[in-house]
Amino acid sequence: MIPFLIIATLLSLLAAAVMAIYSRDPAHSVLSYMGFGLGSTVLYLLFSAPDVALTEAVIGAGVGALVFVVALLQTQNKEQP
Amino acid sequence: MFERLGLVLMGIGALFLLLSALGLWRMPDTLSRMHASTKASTLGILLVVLGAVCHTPELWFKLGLLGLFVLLTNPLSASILGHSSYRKEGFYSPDHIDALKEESL
Amino acid sequence: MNLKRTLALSHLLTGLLVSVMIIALLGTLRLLTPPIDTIGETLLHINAQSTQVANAVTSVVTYFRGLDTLGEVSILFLSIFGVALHMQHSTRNLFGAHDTLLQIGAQVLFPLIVLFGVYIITHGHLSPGGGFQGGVIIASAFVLRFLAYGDHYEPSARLLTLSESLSGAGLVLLGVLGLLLGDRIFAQILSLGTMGTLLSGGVIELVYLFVGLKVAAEMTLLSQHFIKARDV
Amino acid sequence: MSLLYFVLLPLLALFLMPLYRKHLHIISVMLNLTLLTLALTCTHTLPMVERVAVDLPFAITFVLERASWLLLTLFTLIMSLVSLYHLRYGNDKALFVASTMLGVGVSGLILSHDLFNIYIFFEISSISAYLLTALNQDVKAYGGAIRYMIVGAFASLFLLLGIMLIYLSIGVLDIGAIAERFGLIEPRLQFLILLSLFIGFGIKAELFGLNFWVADIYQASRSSVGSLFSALLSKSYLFVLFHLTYLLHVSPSQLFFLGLIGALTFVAAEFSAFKSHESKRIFAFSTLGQIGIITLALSYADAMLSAAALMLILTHAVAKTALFLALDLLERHFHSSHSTIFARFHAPFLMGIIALAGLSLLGIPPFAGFVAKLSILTGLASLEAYGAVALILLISLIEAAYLFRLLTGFRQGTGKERLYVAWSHKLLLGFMVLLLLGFGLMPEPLLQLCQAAAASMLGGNHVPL
Repeated sequence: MIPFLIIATLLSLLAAAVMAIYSRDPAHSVLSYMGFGLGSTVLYLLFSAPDVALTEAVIGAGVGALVFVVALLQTQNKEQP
Repeated sequence: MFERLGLVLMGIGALFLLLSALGLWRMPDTLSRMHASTKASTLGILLVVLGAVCHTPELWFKLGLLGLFVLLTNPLSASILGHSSYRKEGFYSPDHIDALKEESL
Repeated sequence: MNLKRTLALSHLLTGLLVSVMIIALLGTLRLLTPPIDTIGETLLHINAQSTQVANAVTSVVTYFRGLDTLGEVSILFLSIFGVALHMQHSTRNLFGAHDTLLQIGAQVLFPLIVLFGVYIITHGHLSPGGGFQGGVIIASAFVLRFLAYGDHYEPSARLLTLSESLSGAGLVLLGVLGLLLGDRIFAQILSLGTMGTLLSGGVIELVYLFVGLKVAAEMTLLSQHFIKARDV
Repeated sequence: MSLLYFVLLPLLALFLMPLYRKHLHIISVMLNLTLLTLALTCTHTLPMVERVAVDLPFAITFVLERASWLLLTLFTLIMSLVSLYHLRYGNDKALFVASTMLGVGVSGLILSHDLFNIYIFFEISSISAYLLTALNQDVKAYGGAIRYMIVGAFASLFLLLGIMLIYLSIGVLDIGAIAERFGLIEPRLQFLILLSLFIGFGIKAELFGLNFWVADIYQASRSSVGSLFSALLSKSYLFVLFHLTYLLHVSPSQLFFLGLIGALTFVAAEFSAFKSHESKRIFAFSTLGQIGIITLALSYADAMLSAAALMLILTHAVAKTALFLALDLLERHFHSSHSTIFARFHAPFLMGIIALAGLSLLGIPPFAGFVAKLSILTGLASLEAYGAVALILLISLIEAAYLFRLLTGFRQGTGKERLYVAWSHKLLLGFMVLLLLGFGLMPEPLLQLCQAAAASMLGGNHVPL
């Protein structure tokens, strides 16, 4: 069961990473990035590292995404003054 | 006995979560998608929490806090999402009544 | 050097990196005979003897490798100082929403989130969590207020900087005290207590407390700088 | 006396910053002088070994032996000189934070004997270097800092890859323990580890092929920052690289490869210096050239040559600091560092400083640079590496050509514009040149120190487990 879950999580991580790179709308990229963070949280949990998982959930999916969202808003403001 | 009940409750909760995800996938526009996702997922998560309490009763305090937190945040974020979605694109209404227009947003 | 050349260069470097990593992974999969199992056992043994901390990860992070943690805290300090230096002229808030529901929600949730962060920090030696995670959680409560109140919410930057600096100094002083009173950095100058209770672990808990306070203040400052940045 | 004070004291000074925010420049001077005194008091108790927290295999070990002591003293000396130089320019928070952190980073790099801890200090020094590059807060500075950051990210990725492979295969991070068990690793994996460590440190130590970014960084940053970069940053990475190389007993062919890289660095850098017309670029490339010679000399793993290389590190650091600080005075006055500015002013003192330090850089007799270069050449000759001797002599001609071009630029425009130099700066720069002159006239004590250092560096300075 666990190996299967690990492989499934890895595949979804791959999908999220590819989507983050290739999606046209930057907002979708940020969303995929957040998905990537959540996926890696699950992966760390599966590898029984709850400390790392907690850090990844808070920093990777939370603060990291916030920085991207802010950057996105700033650049959009620039485009339409 | 209680363990069995907890598992059943968790299963029902997971089913609700699946339904909400399905609704998110199938519904046509933002507001109806939110209709599907928020209510069903709130109920689903609460059922899962309840099931967990039945499964391992010694965690009741933490799980209760979790449920409270979900109850506080989920409707709030849904309302914010709805507001911003309305401000961006309005909503479809066949008889052209827009009650939100009178409110100052 | 123009942008195009820089980009081409970075693509080249990325290609190099990826190929080396793939080769490395393929190589390691076949070549490795890991001795890792023995390390975990030794570590748990040492941990049970010397620190009385239920969460062995915590004792590695704060005690065995306390110096690394100190270094990481100063890296964080340095990067946030850099951000603050180059974004310090804040003019207006990016999120100017005046949503009453959000404001009330933020008011209700703020103490709860801070409480949760404090819990994560103080229970770092018992359960997963600790200073870094709890600090970021506390900072997220402040981010919520930034989002809800827009321009009307300004936490005192002076207080934030002061708490950040003083908690960092407290961390270093703890190390120096260990050197002076004990024989090595972060030496156990407090009583250890019994494993599994809230007041166990001696210095380790204090280290996480300082780290948590510092990270919370730093992350709040960072998000404030990002959200209230002038037009770049 | 604990070695950790070299890390803890600056950090404490940094975190207590809000208490004395108006007097940062004074605190900086006091801090650096204290550290210099501490480093000097360690002379009689070498070698020193200190463990952090637990015992091996999880311990972080700090080791101060002859070689790292020499570098530590040099670093604290340079830091003190630079902070004394900035005393006149008043309170600069960003400079204080970044330079103090840089000091923490480089001292940790040379003191620490734990690979992951070295990585932490690597990151600290890198991030403070980015901050130092962006100190001027203009477009050029930001461009340079971002480029530096991208390159630095690659360096740390490769370094982490190497560290990960080592930890996965032998399960220890202490350098001494790694040296004992490194032979057990499969040879192909060994090669991969060495390659990634080489790329990681080579990018930061500004070696050939990995140094395309250096001149831009120096040009984007202030000149006084350039002195920190060329005297502290690249030297510490080079030290760690060769420290690891000697400890891990790399094969002769890999050492030859390193020597080749050094020679290539030397040739390419001196040619680029000859071609450029911006004084900061010229000095940046000349730093690269010196790093090339040092790499070449160290790659022979020979006691005499390594001593000579250490001597070159010392003299080059002092000479470059003097040069860059003099350049900084010019730059503050003219807001440009193109070499044409040399023709526009009349400042016999600065001209003298630049000329004398340049002569030491070139290796002209009464200066310490001469002793260093001569002992490198004799060392190479005693190993019958006549090709390398010829190369160094030949390329030194190019070095001479561009340095003299710079100096004749000086002479042409006498008397146009007077440049006032404060007496404290005169004292400081004069002290550095006198240091070079003194060690050039009486090289024996310094040479002995360098020989002892080289012996301890080559002897593997094994920490007993």
